Amino acid sequence: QSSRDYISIVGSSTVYPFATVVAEQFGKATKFKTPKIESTGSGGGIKLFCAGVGVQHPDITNASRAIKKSELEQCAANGVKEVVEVKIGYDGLSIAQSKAGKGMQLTRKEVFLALAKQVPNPNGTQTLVDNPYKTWKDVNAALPAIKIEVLGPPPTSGTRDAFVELVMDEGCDAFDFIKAMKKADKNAHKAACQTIREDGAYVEAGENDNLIVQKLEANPAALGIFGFSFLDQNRDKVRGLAIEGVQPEFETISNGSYPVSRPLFFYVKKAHVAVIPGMKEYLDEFISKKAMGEEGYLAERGLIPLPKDEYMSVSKGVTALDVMK
Amino acid sequence: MTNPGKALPEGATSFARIQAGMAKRRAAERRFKMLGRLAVSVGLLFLSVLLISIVSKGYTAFWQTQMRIDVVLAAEDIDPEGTRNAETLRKADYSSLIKQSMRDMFPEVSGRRDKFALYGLVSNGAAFDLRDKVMADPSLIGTKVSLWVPADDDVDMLMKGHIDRNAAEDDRRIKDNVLGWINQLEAEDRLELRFNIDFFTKGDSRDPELAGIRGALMGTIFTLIVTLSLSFPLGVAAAVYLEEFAPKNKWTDLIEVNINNLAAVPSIVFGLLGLAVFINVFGLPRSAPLLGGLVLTLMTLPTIIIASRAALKSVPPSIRDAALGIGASPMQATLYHVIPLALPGMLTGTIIGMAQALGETAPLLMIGMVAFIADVPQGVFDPSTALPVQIYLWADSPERAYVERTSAAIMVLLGFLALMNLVAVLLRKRFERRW
Amino acid sequence: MTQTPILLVLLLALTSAAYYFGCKRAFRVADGKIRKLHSLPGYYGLYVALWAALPALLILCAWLLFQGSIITRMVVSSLPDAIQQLGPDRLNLVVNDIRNLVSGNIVSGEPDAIMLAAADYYRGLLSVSRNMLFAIVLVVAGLSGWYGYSKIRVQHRARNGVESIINWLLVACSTVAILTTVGIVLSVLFESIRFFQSVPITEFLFGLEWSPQIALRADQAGSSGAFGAVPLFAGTLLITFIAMTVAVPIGLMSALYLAEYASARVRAIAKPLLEVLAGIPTVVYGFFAALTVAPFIRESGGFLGLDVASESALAAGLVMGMMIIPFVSSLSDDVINAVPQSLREGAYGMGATSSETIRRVILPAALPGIVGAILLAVSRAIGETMIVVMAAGLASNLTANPLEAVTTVTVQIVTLLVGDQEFDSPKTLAAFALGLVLFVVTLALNFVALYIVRKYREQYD
Amino acid sequence: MAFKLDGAAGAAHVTTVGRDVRETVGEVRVNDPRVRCTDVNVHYGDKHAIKNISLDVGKGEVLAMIGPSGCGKSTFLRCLNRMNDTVRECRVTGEILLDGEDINSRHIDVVPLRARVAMVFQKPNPFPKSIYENVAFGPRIHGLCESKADLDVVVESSLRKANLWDEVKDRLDDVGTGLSGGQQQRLCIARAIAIEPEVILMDEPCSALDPISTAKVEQLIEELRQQFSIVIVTHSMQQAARVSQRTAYFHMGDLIEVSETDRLFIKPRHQLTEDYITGRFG
Amino acid sequence: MAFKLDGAAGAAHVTTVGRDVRETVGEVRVNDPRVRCTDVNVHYGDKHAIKNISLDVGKGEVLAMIGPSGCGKSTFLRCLNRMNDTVRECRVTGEILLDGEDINSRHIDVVPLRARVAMVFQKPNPFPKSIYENVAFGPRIHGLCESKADLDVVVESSLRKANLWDEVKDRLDDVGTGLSGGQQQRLCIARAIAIEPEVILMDEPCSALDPISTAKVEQLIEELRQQFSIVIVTHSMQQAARVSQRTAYFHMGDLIEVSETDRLFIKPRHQLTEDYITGRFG
Ligand SMILES: Nc1ncnc2c1ncn2[C@@H]1O[C@H](COP(=O)(O)OP(=O)(O)OP(=O)(O)O)[C@@H](O)[C@H]1O
Ligand SMILES: Nc1ncnc2c1ncn2[C@@H]1O[C@H](COP(=O)(O)OP(=O)(O)OP(=O)(O)O)[C@@H](O)[C@H]1O
Ligand SMILES: [Mg+2]
Ligand SMILES: [Mg+2]
Ligand SMILES: O=P([O-])([O-])[O-]
Repeated sequence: QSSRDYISIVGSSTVYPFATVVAEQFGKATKFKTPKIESTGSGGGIKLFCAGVGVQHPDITNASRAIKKSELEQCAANGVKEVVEVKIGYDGLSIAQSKAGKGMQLTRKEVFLALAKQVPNPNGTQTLVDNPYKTWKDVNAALPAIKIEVLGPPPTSGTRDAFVELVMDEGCDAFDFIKAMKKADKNAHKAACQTIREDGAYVEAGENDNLIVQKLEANPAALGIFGFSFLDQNRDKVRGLAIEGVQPEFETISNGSYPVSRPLFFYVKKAHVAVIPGMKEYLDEFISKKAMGEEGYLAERGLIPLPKDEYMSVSKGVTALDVMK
Repeated sequence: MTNPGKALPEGATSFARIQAGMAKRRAAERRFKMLGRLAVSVGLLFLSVLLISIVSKGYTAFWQTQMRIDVVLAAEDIDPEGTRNAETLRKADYSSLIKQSMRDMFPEVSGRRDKFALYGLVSNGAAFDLRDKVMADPSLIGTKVSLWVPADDDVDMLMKGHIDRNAAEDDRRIKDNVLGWINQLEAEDRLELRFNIDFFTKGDSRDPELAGIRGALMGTIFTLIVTLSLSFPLGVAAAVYLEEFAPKNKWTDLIEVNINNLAAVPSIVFGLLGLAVFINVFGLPRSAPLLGGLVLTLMTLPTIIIASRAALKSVPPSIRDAALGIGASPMQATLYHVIPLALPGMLTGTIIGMAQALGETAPLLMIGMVAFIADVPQGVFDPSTALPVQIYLWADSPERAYVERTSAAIMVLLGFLALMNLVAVLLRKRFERRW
Repeated sequence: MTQTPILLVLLLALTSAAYYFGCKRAFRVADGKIRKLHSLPGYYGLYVALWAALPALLILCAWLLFQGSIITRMVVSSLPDAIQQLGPDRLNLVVNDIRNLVSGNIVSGEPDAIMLAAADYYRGLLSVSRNMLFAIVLVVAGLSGWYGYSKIRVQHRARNGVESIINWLLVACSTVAILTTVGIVLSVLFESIRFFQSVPITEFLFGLEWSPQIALRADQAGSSGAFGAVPLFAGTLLITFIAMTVAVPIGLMSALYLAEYASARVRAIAKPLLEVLAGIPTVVYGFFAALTVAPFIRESGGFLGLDVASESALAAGLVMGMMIIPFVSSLSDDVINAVPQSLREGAYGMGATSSETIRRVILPAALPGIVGAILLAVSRAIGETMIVVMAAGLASNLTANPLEAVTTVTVQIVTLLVGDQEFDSPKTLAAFALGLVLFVVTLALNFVALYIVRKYREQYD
Repeated sequence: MAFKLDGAAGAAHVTTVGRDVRETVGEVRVNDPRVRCTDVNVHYGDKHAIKNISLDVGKGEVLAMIGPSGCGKSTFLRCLNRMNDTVRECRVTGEILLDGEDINSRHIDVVPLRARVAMVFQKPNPFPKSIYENVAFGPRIHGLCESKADLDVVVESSLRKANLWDEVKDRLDDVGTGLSGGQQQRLCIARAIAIEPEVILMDEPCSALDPISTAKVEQLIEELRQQFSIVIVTHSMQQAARVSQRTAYFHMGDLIEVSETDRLFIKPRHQLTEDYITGRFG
Repeated sequence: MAFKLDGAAGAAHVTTVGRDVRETVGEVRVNDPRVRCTDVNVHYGDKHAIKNISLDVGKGEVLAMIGPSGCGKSTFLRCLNRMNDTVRECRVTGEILLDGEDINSRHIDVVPLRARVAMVFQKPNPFPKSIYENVAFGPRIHGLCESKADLDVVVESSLRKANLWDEVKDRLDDVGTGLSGGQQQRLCIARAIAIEPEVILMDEPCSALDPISTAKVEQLIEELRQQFSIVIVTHSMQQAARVSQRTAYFHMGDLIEVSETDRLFIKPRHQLTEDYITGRFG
């Protein structure tokens, strides 16, 4: 092992574009070296992060979901006892379609009906049957008669978890009898709401959102699910679909009226803060107004900033290095 | 010959039969040759389609829109105490100087939002360019300088026609008022497409207009140097041993099967191996080209060994006999006669193996080379990425301007590949002969 | 560390000197009559050179391997007790700080006196160690070189000595493959075992459904999370098959055309060009497959009234086949080119057409090499990821229909490894299990292949 | 001797000029030629290996070619069925007529040509296939046999004619390259005669054969001559005398003399020929 | 004839039993053997190619081996410098002493053995390298020449001895495989004699040579015999008679008879030998 004089960051590919901007800014503006940021995925990042304390282990991990309890326990078992959680903002998930497509308004209930593996029996009885819907029109007569084809993240991805949680769960709770299951049988409820159909209507595309955008362009009938920043960058090619009547826009996501967005985090190994050169300064740069603030450069990159009071508490927590319990 | 046509029906001479069959065989021959030509053409056609699509998407990345701005370097803003101390100069707020100059150019712009958009016309890197300029020549302080700085990537995309000026306002990232400013800048000759030197001299950046390929290229070069200098000798040595010296028994069978099997191991598993063995056991530094080189060596080794063995197999035994028969040791026979004859095949294996190593991302993921690393690595121990990783990361970035840069990076990679192969191809030609 | 190159250069110089003097001495003991010697003088030179270099190199490597930890331990024991109590992890960070100080890097904060003292101590130890290393390595090289030198006699079997060392080096090189295998197995085995503790191995091996949708936990028996690997292997097989139906005919025909028909110029140009196909990053192929080929197939399928998924095994397989063309074409071209001309003449001399000569004489003669090339191509196809992710999707389907989406083992390994789920969930562990099973399966297939090739070869060799 | 010499060609044949080229003496032409070569030149790169040679091969004739090693016998022989096409740097000029048709002309297909004019090479070159397949190769590609039984018959009779049957009949599935040198040579002969060509070119077919096998091959040649023409390169003047009707003597790329075999050995017309056959040469 | 036969071996040598094995008649042993073989057997897989052969090669002697094609001459020859090691399925048993040392013993190093017992193969096999390099290879690896000039001398004299120098002196840089068949054969001879071995094994060295070259090679053999032992396989009984002191007749893997050459051809002791040399065999 040789010495290390730069910050080592691992983790989520979703947070990667934001963390790198901060790192670059930090590297250019200070005397410290630019941190090294690996894109390993949230799970892989946390695994590396939790492997132990010491120079050979990363200082920070990015995550597109909150760290799980079991992971935190694993961390502690490896000696990583003090972890600081930093919530950096929100990532809007947009459902989009090619500009050449017809365009439609969706509700979460409709999305649930279109994509769930099992849906309430269309004849009205309170049973679940295998999803019979072939076209959007089948789901809701007001929607166009195009084949249901949605390109979205695979089950291994956090984007998918977020989508399931924010859209499918909500959508399925629109049915009272399913909602009622929650109390009786939590798992059955979960299975009913969170299982996505596997008959080809939902296409598990890879994690490359650019590819989904381009596939949408080539196939006007299909819908795609991907991060807001890609929608923002490709407005000439794809359009976001309004959900519950709200268009995915910077403002709507940031003020919370657009329903589908998830928080992004990073986690800091407190033991490293004093000894790895530049850690403190990097944290300061990240939580500065200039970066994370409403008009900060992260927002410019498509990160939806935290509401003011949340921002204040995060920034206070980071300055004090409050560890997770 | 008493009964030449014994096997033939009465009256038919064998030549008549041959003649009768000729039309069919000639056709078969023509078909075969056509098929061959077709196969080569299909391969080449496919290659050219790929190349054309890459080049046509990527060539614009070699130019970059620059903007001329006039900045007043007021002493009180930069170095109020007049110490000319480097640290003071470094810490000064250059970006506000640039913002000021933008405001000076468009005094009519008001409102926070609009100002924000206005500042966005120049790249984030401009302030650092300015800083470097001032630090290099402090005498500039107190003057007004006119300098070319990179324009923002959106402006660049607009200038290159990747953003449609005529699209509805909602459909483009550049709004109408900004478009107006850009038009004005153009009219004042303040915008210009210039050769994008930064692309070749800088490391990675999250600002497309500042992003360069140098870091990844150096990383690739270091990695491949390690790979080549290990895998070629190792591969050839293993092949020579197995083919020429090893006793043929269960043990060598096992090695042979093993090697064939390693060729089928998904490349990411080699990454897992690198993580488990080289990092966790041997404590090699993560993200280092040395490590990448080692992992890619293990990955390419089967290719080189298999190709080399095939080449050695095809050297006729009479050559070995000839050498052995006058008292050459097996080692000498192999070294002087067999290896030179097998070298073309070995080089082919190396070319293909290295090409594969050059294009591989997955194993690097596990050993920390799929990363954002802004600094250009200086040696095999520095953290670095590699060209295919850079391509992969850029292809996954939201900013539109990375599309052309991705293709340009691919062009650089292919250029590197061509350069690397040139030597091997020339060598191979030299050693090729029929006997 | 930075002095190591200098030491290596010195050692190289010493080795060259050893070679020189070895040769000279050989001449001398033979009174200038080389033929009196058992081996060529160069072998005596090499013999002495190897004696000079190898022991010294071994010591050098061992030294460099252990120097760091020994010095670190010494420095640590010089630190105040309070710091020593920190426990290994923290200590490691302190040492990092010291090291940063030593190498003049930026450090985390203002260094205190203890740290500065430790850094000085560290620096001192480092230079002592370096000097000792220099001395020891050079002395050992000198001594052992002298030993080799002193052994030179007229009848000394220097060639045999050198050759047996080389032979052992070659053996060592070929065991790298075995070590790699061991390493791979070890690096996936433990996680695989953990996986099989939560998912029964039989379900994994024979399950017909792969759907890692919901993390599998004890309290979730009824969920649809399924870890049956059969569809993945079927998908791998399907895509590999499609790729090979593209790559083998095109590659082999190209090789035959280039080796037997094409003019030297065409061959000199076309062969390296085809080889470029192997070097294009797979992301490029992925984009090409997903955005050009797949829509094309879907549209032409729709035209024919076929129901084509927008992500199809066919698209991925076709493009993958293109990518591995050079594996078949270039390697086969080399072995075909090496078939002795007299065999061609034998066939031509009886009125065989070129194609008959190729098919009936050259192909069988070159078969072992060609089979090797094809096996290599198959292997590459099995291991390829990016194209499948981008063009064939990730949905597992147990189907033989190339127009449907399938997924492969390697794709699942990659997506499971880089995904978002917690790292001890069966989802992540499944990646390791998949790796292990794939490894075992291909190993078995390779044994079969070896057996078949052997059997087939016996007719010809 | 059964065939007549062409009157006109009875005298020395004057080759078209070329300072370093020697004129051929003797009967270059025959009355009823199967093969007629005129002014054939062969170059290997710079090396002028065959210089302006004109020569006929009669129907039903065995023509022997003798001459010191390296004089161009094999090269000339290989011109007759265009085997030199396969040597990259080899260039052949001049006219070679087979039954009146120029075999060097563009529209000639070498495949039936080589089936009619088959060749046994100087170095035995069996295919790395089974003995059976070696012999069956020709009949197979030319479609000479309808059935496996036919093929078996052809293979057996060819091997018998080449005097190899007894030695290999129990091991027809062994590879041809595992045979002894002489066995390989006989295998190559069997392979060539299996396609029943009209002209057979034999480049030292008996060099690796013991006297008995040699006698068998010579007997075979005698039999084949009834129907076909044979050109044989040999280093054994006895053999030339035994099997051939005419003999051609080559010397450093020149055709020095062509005569009826008896006459050439008894009363050579050219000094060089005489030197060679009396062993005074070199 | 200059050397004496070993008295004890004057009678028929009784080979160790083996029902299908024939006993050898004649002088198997000589007084002062360079090579002494006892009960040598060779198997190619199942095929028993050499059956219990005992035979001496005397110092300064030329031993000719004759016999029908495929009888095992080459195989036996290859035993003498362990070339059969390179054939995978080949198994050699029995004792072969070179100057009293068993060459099949474990601790023998085959490399110097083969430098002492060099071989010229039946099929010419020049390296695909330049003619010069072909000849220079042996002297190079055995360190026979101190300088390039020495090497040039050795190459030239070897090529001269093989009667090839005049033909190739201007093209020493051309590849050896581009030579004519006979030239290749002479090149291989030159390559072997360039290392000045003690025993030379020649497998039909003159099969592709014209009479003049043949005479030269025979003359070379006569010269070499002064210092070395030579074992030559030939199909030409005349040649055997011309060059050899003793002749061994092989038949289907058996050594039938070994006698002084003159005696063997004039008064063969074994019926099979007589049949063969009178051409009545087969
Ligand atoms: N590599 C081999 N594998 C199997 N059988 C072989 C092999 N080499 C030779 N034989 C067989 O062994 C016997 C003896 O072969 P050998 O080459 O010694 O004959 P030979 O006396 O040299 O004949 P020739 O005069 O034709 O060269 C032959 O029947 C031959 O077919
Ligand atoms: N492929 C070649 N490239 C260059 N020169 C060649 C080639 N083949 C033959 N030669 C040369 O052409 C001349 C004639 O060769 P050819 O093979 O015709 O001789 P030959 O009469 O058959 O001799 P031999 O009796 O030795 O077989 C020789 O000098 C030879 O070196
Ligand atoms: Mg010849
Ligand atoms: Mg033989
Ligand atoms: O890389 P992710 O964990 O954000 O999907």
